[in-house]
This record gives sequence, structure tokens and C-alpha cells, in this order.
Amino acid sequence: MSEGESILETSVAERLSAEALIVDVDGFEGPLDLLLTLSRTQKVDLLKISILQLAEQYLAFVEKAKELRIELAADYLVMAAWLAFLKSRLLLPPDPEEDGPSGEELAAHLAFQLERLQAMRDVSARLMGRDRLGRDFFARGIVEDVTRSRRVTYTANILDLMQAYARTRTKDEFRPLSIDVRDSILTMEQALDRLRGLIGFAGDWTDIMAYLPDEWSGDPQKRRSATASTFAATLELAKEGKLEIRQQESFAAIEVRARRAKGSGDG
Amino acid sequence: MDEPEESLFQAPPMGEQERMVEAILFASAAPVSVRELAGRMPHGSDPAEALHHLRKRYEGRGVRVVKIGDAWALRTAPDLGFLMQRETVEMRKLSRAAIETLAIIAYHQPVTRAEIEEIRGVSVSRGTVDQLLDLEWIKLGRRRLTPGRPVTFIVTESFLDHFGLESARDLPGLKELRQAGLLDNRPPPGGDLEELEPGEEEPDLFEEDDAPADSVGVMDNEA
Amino acid sequence: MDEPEESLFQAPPMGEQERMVEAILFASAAPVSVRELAGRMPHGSDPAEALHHLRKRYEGRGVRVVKIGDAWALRTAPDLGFLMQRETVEMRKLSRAAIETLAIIAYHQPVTRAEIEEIRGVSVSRGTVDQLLDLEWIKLGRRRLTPGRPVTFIVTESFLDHFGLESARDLPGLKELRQAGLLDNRPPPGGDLEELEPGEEEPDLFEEDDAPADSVGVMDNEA
Repeated sequence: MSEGESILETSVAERLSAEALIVDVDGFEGPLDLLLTLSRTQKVDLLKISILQLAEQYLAFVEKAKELRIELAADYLVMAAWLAFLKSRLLLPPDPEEDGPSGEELAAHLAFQLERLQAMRDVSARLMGRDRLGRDFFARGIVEDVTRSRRVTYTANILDLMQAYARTRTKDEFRPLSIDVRDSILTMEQALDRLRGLIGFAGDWTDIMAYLPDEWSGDPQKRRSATASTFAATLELAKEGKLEIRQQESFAAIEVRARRAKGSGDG
Repeated sequence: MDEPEESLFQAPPMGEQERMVEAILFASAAPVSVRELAGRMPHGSDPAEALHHLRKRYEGRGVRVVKIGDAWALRTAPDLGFLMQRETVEMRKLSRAAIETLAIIAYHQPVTRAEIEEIRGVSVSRGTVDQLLDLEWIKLGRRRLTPGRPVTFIVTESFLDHFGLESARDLPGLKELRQAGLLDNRPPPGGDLEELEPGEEEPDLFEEDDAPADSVGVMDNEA
Repeated sequence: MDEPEESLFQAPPMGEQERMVEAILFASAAPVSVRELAGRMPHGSDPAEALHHLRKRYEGRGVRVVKIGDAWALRTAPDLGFLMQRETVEMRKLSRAAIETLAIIAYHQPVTRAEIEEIRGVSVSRGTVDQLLDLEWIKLGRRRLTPGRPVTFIVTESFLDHFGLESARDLPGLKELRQAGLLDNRPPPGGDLEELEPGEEEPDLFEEDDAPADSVGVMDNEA
């Protein structure tokens, strides 16, 4: 059927129903809800509903609202625009130039949405109609629940004990020996970390002293510690096959270089 | 307080275990999981079997042993609800939006806010979700693995408890809806929204266990 | 399941009445009197008889029907009370006062409260001593044979156990602590503190047998 015809055909009934619906437009949960309500006036199964007719019903509704100067929320107008588009797609022969979904596909999806919304409404009614806790069946009235006794256990170790004793007997503060010196010790882990990053660049034999971190080569105590840990780290890396070590004679400089290919070492 | 030492090596007789399960379920208003039962009963106990016996024993009584998700509880028989009117605490009236949102979450879980909105055709007001969270009927599921990693909602054990459901699989009409394809995630044709391919990486809808998710942190990201 | 309408004229069968009483007692927040039961049950019911049957039915079960004053309630069987407790153990560091008191007892045992206070320079709160008694790290030793016969404290086997000591004599003295570098090598101010090595000068320090003393009295004050 043509556009003109369909509007004529539906106008009287639709305009009446549109008018009735406008009275409680605030009662609708959005355009889809309105469409669902409109679809009921078709008095057919949702599966067989005419989406075209529904679109016209909806557009009539919006038209009527405009006449009555009732302001509709934006999403109702968005839906109206979309339905007008859908209607034109459904009525006009498909344009081979235009891609995108056909009018039938769009209509089918809208029908699906309506059916799904209706289904959700039906099951929510069934759900709310079930026997319900606190209305039809009941939980235990007195919660005798588990007494969650929280037992606090106190703990202390032997150091705490000695420290406490020392504190009561002297004004000395007890403390483990190592804390003070920490600052001037380069650990082997630190040295290893540092070397792993650097060793790849060591193609030629290089004195390991060159690998000491700058800030560790001044102060003798720090320098000693850094030398020892760096040397230990080179041994570790040699063990891993990552570098080679040599010392030309006793007390001479210890030199390292990266180990290239397999079996090329001479140290 | 008798002989826990003994019990370490030998579980109490089944009759005794049944009594224990009875007492524990009785004392608790909230459902108790089999695991928790096992944790509270003497070592070597078999709460699942004890539950089986207990359930039988209470058949047809004024109080029933019901299963709720992975947990168990004692509940009065629904046909005796009329005796209980005085206990009824006035139930908060749920708005239509809240009821529908709840149903959508229950039947489509895990479901994102955008999907709820797509189904209802309106935006979900914050108050609606808050109300359902507050009732502890819904909670957060795993984030969806789509761009933006949106949060999802799933129903809780209290939801099942409240509506007398053993599991979400027992939701009324679930099978029919599924067969009718009404629970399919059907993207709008040519839609520009990147939708999930149906059944793509969604964990199955009604899987036994949902990642508990850390509700608190996730909530903050909700708009 | 009888129709409630019928019941207006004819009381439901006793089995049914029993179910009703069961459900009401179960769901009630407080014990329910026979009179109240009658008021809630269909006309012509005999709640007293139903209670009698119900009580029988629950005999030996995990739950019992008990009479409280004039009213009735369901309660878990007392012998299963242990199931209702769930202990979570929380570890906490001992307070400074407690650890110091403990240390003094360990180094000076047997030692009276007055002596502990003298060493610490502050009074020892009852709570501190109670806590140590509660932990079973100290116990009461023999009463001191001085005026007032004050109680003394000594450390226990579990103290030694906990701190990994063979005996309290193994605790390093101050000199050793200092030599080991565990203390600053500063002379004590005023030098008026005698350096006590454990086991050195307290004659009856580690007697084999500790008078069990009146521990009970002390324990009773435990929270």
C-alpha cells in the first residue's frame, strides 16, 4: 500500500488512541514501552504485528503531542525520527546504491525488541508472584548465629624479649649491628644487577674496577665493598657463561669481557 | 565439647552428623554452604550426605530444608505463610523499573548496564541499580571483555533465597525464553555498537559460580 | 494441606497443627505462649497437644522444643553448642609493657609484682599480668617467704617452647648482649644498675617444682 493510503486508513482510530495515551505520557517507561502499548491495540500476537502500522501509530502519537503543545522527552523524538526512516525504508523499493540493513531487517529487530521486552515483563510478574521469603515463607526468627569469638593471640619473639629486657635494665637502645653500615655496603645482588646491564657492551678485556658505580669509588669503605661484590658478581656471571675473567699475574688487574659465541673463551 | 581429638580420626556417626547440620542450619538465618558446614563439623564429616538425610526428614514438615545456590537453609513451608502475617516486615515496594531491571539481570546475566538499557529502551537510573544492590539481590559480575570493559550485573544468593529458587536455572519460563531466542544477544542490524558475537566469550549464562568480584572498587566506576 | 476456610469450622488434623506450631516457633523472634499460638492457629486448634507431639518429635534431634517461662521456643541442642562457635585467631604483637614484664620475669624469676615494678620503674597493671598468664607464658611460683607472703611469677614450659629456649638460663645477659653488639656500648647512666646474669644470684631461681599456687583465683579475673 502507498503512504497516503495507510495514513488515511489509520488516522481516525490512531489519532483517538494517541490522544488517550498522551494523557499519561509520563507513565511510560520510554519509547519502547509506548510502542509496546500501542502494539496492543493491534490485538494480534506480537510476532504478527505490523511494524509499519505501529510506526504510523507512534508517529500519530507524536503528531498529536505537538498539536497539544506537549513536550516529549528527547528519546521519544529520536524514536519518532527513526520510525519515520524505517517507514520510508519499508515503503520505498530498496535502493541498490544504499547499503546497510533493509527495512525488513530493521522491522524484524524492532519486533524482536518488543517481544523481548514483553517477555521480560511477563517473567518479572511471574517472579514477583512467587512465594517469597518474608512474605510466604520465613527464615529463622532468632538469629542464634555463630558466636564469632575472635581470639586474639599475642606473639613476641626472642629479640623482642631481649630488647625489652635491655630496655628495662639500661637506657641503652638495643639494635642489631648491621643497620648502621647498610649504607656503605653494595650487595652482591646490586652488583649483579648492574653488571648484567653493562656486560653486553664489554667486548674487550676491561678492568673490573671500571665497573664500579661512580658514587662507590670514592670513599674507601664503599669502594672496598663495591669491589668485593662486583668481583663476586663477575664470578657468578662467568659461572652462567655470560662473561670471561682473567688476571695476567698475581695482584694484577682483574679483567672481564663478555663471552660471545660458544667456546670462544680463553680465560 | 567432647573429644575433638577422637574426631580428628573418626567422623561421628551419620545420625550425629545429621543432628549437627540440623543445628547449624537452624541457628543461622542465612544459607550455609556445604563448605562452611564441613569447616564447622568434626573432621571427616560428610555434610552433603547428612543434608540429604535431613532434607528427607523434614519433608512435609512445617519447616523445610531448601537449597539456595551452593548453600542450604531451613525455611518455613510456604503453605503456612498465612500463620506468619505478624512476622511480616513490610516489604519495600519496588518500582516497575526496578522489577524489570531485576528480571533482565536474572534472565540475561551477566548483563551490562548498556544491555539492560537496550532491552528496556530507556536509560537505567542510578537509583534503580542502587536499590537492587542495596537489597542484595544483585551484585557485580566479571567485567565484560569488550572495549571499555563495562561492569556486569548478576543476581545473588539472597535473590535466590528470596524467591525460593535453587539456582538461576530454575527461573520461571527460562527454558521457553531461551528456546524462543529471546535471551539471545541479538545486535541491531547494521548497528554501529560493537556488540558481542552471541556466545563469544561470555561465560555461560547460568554457570554455577560467578566470580565474586570486588564490588566496592568496581562501583566507583559506574556513571 | 487443608484450606484455611475449612479450618474456621473444623480444626485441622493434629499433624497439620504440629506443622503449624513448628513453623511459628521457628520463625518467631521470641518464645511464643500457648495462648498466642492458639490465637494464630485456625479456630479449634489445640496448640498444647501439638506442642507435646512436636516436643516428642524433636527429642534427640539437633534442635529441641524448650519451655521458657510460659512460652515455647526452638533451640539448638546444648551438646552441639560447640558448633556455634567459630574462632578466628588474630595475631598481635605483645605490648611493650607486657613484653618488658615478661622479660623481667624470665630474667629474674621467681619475682614478685613489687620487684617487677621496682625494675621497670612503673607499676604493673593487672591486665598485663593477666595477659601473660592467659598466654600461659607465666604462672605463679612459690609465695615469697617475706612479710605479706607475696606471690611470685615464673615462666612456663610453653614460654620456653615459644621462644625456642631450653631453659630460661639460656637467655643472654646484658654483658653478652653488649658483647654481641646488640647494645650500644655505653655505660649505664649513673652505673647504679647491677648487671644481672640470669641464674646468677637468685638462689631459688629455677626450681624444678613450682607450687601450683592459687592460680585459679587469678585466672578468674580473666576477661
